[in-house]
Amino acid sequence: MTGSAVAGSTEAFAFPGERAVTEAVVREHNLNPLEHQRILELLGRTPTLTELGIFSALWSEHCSYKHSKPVLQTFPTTGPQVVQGPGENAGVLRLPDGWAVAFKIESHNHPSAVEPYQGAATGVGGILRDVFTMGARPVAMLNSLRFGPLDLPRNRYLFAGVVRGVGDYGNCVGVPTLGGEVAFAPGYTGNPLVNAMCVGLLRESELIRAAAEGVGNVLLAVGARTGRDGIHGASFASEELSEKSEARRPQVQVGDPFTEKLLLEASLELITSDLIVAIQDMGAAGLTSSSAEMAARGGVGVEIDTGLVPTREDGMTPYEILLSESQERMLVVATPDRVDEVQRVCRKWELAATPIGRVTDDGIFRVKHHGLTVAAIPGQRLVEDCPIYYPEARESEEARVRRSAIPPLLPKVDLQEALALLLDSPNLASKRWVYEQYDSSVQASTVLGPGGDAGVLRVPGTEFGLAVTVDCNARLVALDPYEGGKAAVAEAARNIACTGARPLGITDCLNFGNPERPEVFFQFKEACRGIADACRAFGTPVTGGNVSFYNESPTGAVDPTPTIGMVGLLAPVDRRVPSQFAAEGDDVLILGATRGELGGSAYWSEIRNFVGGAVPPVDLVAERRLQDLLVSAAERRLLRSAHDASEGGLVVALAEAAIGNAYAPAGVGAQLDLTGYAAGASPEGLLYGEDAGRVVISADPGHRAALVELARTHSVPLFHAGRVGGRELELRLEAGVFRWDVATLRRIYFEAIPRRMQQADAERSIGE
Amino acid sequence: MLNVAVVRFPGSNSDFDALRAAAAVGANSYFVWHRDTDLRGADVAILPGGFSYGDYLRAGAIARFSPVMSAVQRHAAEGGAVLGICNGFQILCEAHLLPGALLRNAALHFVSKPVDLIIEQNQTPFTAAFSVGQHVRLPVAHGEGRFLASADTLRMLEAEGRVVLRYVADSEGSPYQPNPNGSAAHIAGIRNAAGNVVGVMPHPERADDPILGLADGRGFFTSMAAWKPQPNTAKVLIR
Amino acid sequence: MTYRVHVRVMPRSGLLDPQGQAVEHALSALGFGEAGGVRVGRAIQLEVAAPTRADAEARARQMCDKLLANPVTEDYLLEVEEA
Amino acid sequence: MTYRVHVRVMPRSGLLDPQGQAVEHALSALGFGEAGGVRVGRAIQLEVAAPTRADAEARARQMCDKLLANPVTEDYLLEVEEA
Ligand SMILES: Nc1ncnc2c1ncn2[C@@H]1O[C@H](COP(=O)(O)OP(=O)(O)O)[C@@H](O)[C@H]1O
Ligand SMILES: [Mg+2]
Repeated sequence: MTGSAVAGSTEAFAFPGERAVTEAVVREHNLNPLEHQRILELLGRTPTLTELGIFSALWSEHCSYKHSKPVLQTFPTTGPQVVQGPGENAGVLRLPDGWAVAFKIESHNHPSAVEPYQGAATGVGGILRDVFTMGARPVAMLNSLRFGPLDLPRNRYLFAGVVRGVGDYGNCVGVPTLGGEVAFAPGYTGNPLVNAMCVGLLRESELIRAAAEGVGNVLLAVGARTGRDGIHGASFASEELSEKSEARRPQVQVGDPFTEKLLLEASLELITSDLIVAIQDMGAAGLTSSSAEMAARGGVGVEIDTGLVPTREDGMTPYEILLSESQERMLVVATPDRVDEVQRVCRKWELAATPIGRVTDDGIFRVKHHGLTVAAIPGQRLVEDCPIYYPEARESEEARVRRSAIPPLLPKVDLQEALALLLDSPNLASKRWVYEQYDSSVQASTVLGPGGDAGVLRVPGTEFGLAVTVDCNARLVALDPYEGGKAAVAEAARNIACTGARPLGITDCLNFGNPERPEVFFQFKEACRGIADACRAFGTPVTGGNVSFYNESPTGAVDPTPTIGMVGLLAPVDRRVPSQFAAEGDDVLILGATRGELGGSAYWSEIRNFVGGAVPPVDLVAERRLQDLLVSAAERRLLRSAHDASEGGLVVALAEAAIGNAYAPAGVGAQLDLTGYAAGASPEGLLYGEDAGRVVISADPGHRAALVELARTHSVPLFHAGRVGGRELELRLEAGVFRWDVATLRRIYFEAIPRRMQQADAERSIGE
Repeated sequence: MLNVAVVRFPGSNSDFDALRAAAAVGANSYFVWHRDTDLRGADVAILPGGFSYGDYLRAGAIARFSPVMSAVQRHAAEGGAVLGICNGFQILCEAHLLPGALLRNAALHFVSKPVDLIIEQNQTPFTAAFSVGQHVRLPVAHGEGRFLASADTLRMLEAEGRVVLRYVADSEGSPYQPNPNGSAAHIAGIRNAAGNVVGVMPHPERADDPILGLADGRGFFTSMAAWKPQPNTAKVLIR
Repeated sequence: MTYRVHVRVMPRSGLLDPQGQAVEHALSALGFGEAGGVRVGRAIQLEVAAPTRADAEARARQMCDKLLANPVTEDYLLEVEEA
Repeated sequence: MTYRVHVRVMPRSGLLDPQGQAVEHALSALGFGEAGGVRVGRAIQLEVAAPTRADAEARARQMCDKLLANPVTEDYLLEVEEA
């Protein structure tokens, strides 16, 4: 490297031919006057264009969390199981036998709105890197998706492209997808949500953190060459999608899962053989954020020469090299004496590892290009001094009104037909069309794949396993952000507990609109308050996550969607409980209290075209008791199946349990008598209400007494509704007897989405 | 003890699964790298699933030229057993160790699910533990699994009993999970003339333990463990 | 009158083409070191019934813009010949 | 001298081409009823350094026979132009 500048000096020069930094140029970089002022103070001079680019990236919402930090700080983040809380590439929780689980969720919403296939694929790539850079081998993927209604061709195109992108990338890298969710609502038209979660396993002793240390240590760029892709991606993610952003849309990032797989193996080999000091993905804002953040974490400076970075195209400027978001690149820190070894390992995996800089002692983030210093910024302040905003939070009048309203229209159909209509709605129908495009069996550890309440995998060489899920009912959050936030965590925990696993902790992906709008920030603040309260009540700390603001488009704002990703521990793993009825003659029991509240229900929105009403409150204490009950019942192997009642209420939960596994020859019916259950609930509410905290279980009649006793000791309401058997789902109410042919329900449930996607299959045929 | 070499290509992703499944039946299983030029005394070579070289161009098209493949060719010619699973099957076809080709699924989707299959041939190192006609359930996970060969080749495969594994046909109201990719004659796996080289699209190594919900795959590995290399196979081949 | 249309849909220049890279590596490994700048795209061949060649080409363009090519990541090239 | 070679690798005629069918179906759904006989293959573009055009073509053929096309299921077409 060419002679370094005087230690501590913050002198920097314009790169030949670069534009002068004018007010207009500053605005172009999404930096407001206050932030501009802060930069001038911090440097004591006007920034070079390169420096302006660096600030615009690191001070973008995406990197700086400038609107969300104070709220995020209210999350509970500690607990005996926490090895690594928020602030690293991924959170880490302790498991038995010296094992640990690293997991994280990330959004890739705006890139997917522009180019669904590559946007989704590169989203998966990014979250994989966040996990294996902790030293963890990825063992499971999940994804949470939102689109506009499928009757619009554009939405079908986005849906098909995103699913193909998620699948092609994860399938190639060889990580099974064990779960996820998909929902459709008008608010997501033009601004789909694509959240990808990755779960990895590591030996706790091999955990590595992304902190640059050791003055004189070498920075190496590992992996793909740097191109002009995605320049300004981070700031792009931090503004509303508009004609304007269309124009400054960054060059699309193209994913290469093959290189990712090589990076994965090389990184794990580098980490487990103790060859490196630190490693981080060059994700959003690429080389800039990875190097600046690693330096800040280590409390050191770094000096990079962009002239040394291998590029894909000639004539790239330091500005472009620093801000490129080319995929499948890593930044590695190693002691000088290990550089050759690092390069040898990378070569084995057919990857380049190029020294591009070193750790310095003057705390300066310094960038040179063939020796010319083009940026010199106090590193700590660059990362930490972005202004923090406390926007006004005010609930919109409209939201308050909607919450107290009731459906104006009469039901489209009667209570009998409503079930068929609900199961045919893409929101409730089987997501088989989606998850069959994802490899769910690779790694030969899948105990419960997609299609149940939560995915379950075994940890090879041990007795235990993990349960994983992602959940969020955005309709509830839109109506009542606080209760909706609680409900998202509660549903996730219920899904985990239904498999018999004990909830351990969460990661969250907070997808909201423009935080500078008071009604949006109200939703954000309240939803986070709900999430925090629920996590405290359940003892499931927040280990990290991701905030995605500005999810708005010319067609309006998205429903507030705080996706909760949760992991649970299942020990021993052979206790796993599936969610579908298994054996004729089994008891069918309902856990939890039914009041029959229809506010925010799928029934009201699908059958009465009404989204509104008061969201059923979530009793966190009762939820916790229910989780404990499910876990100890599984521990004692009392359960044959357990399925939580969420969207669509009790009847949809019963129908899903009866419809059965997608690959079973057929479903199985049940004869149930609900007369005398939930006195005071309307038939509508009893069948389709969405009271929280309810689970449908089936069990060998021989275990009934034990279950009743267990429910009593946990003070969880238990109702014996009837038996599994026959070809019909039969439900006796005071209002009368309902009968549904299970084979028919099964067909409707599994065909709903494929039927709607037939046209899109041609669109999908385009592209590799 | 049976030596089982699992060949690792860049992009293999079921390499560990195959290694584990072979070890689970008591074999001495170890990795061989795509750059290696010998199989270190292997009795059996397994080409695992995955996306070798990203499956760019055509699945298996580039892997076929890896240095290790000449060692696999030699091993096969000397009568050693070879099992290609999914991507491994694709590589064996591209390398002309097996006839035909595996093309993009007819439905144009990647497909991951359990399917029902019929054992058509148990005179192979990997299916001896099954009886002909037996139904087995195994997971598939592939985007390019549609087996295709010329009419003559298909006739030859049938005539010589070289179809090892067949998907059940897609018939209305059948309780089975049928042909997932539109393969000709519902072919899911075949063997070479000598019978020592076998390729299958489904993943037996992902279905060898009840905890995984599927255990029929174990038979492929118990067959392998019981298999004795026939010294005369080599001559048969050379003739 | 029917025309045969050959469409070549290629990844837009500047965009990463992992497939092209892989093929280029494989070619040089096979001793074709003289090959470079490899890009891999799709070739689509179709027949179009139209009164004139110009009409056929115009319609084919519409097909590309609407379905055959991804306007965000791909460029296309048309050749029209009499079938 | 370097030449640009355009290779079109198409599914052998007579063989089922599900992708071509899907595209044809989509085209008519989009109102392009006049399109027919759609086949979808691979377009590969590369530069070849060679003394003469004939050499470039010969080498390109070898590349196709060895790697770029699958003789079992595909046919290929070459065009060579000066780069
Ligand atoms: N995008 C997806 N990827 C993988 N699996 C999915 C996806 N969407 C839904 N699933 C699976 O389909 C099943 C039903 O999903 P969902 O309706 O959200 O269940 P629940 O309401 O119990 O959370 C779950 O097993 C879920 O994991
Ligand atoms: Mg869910």
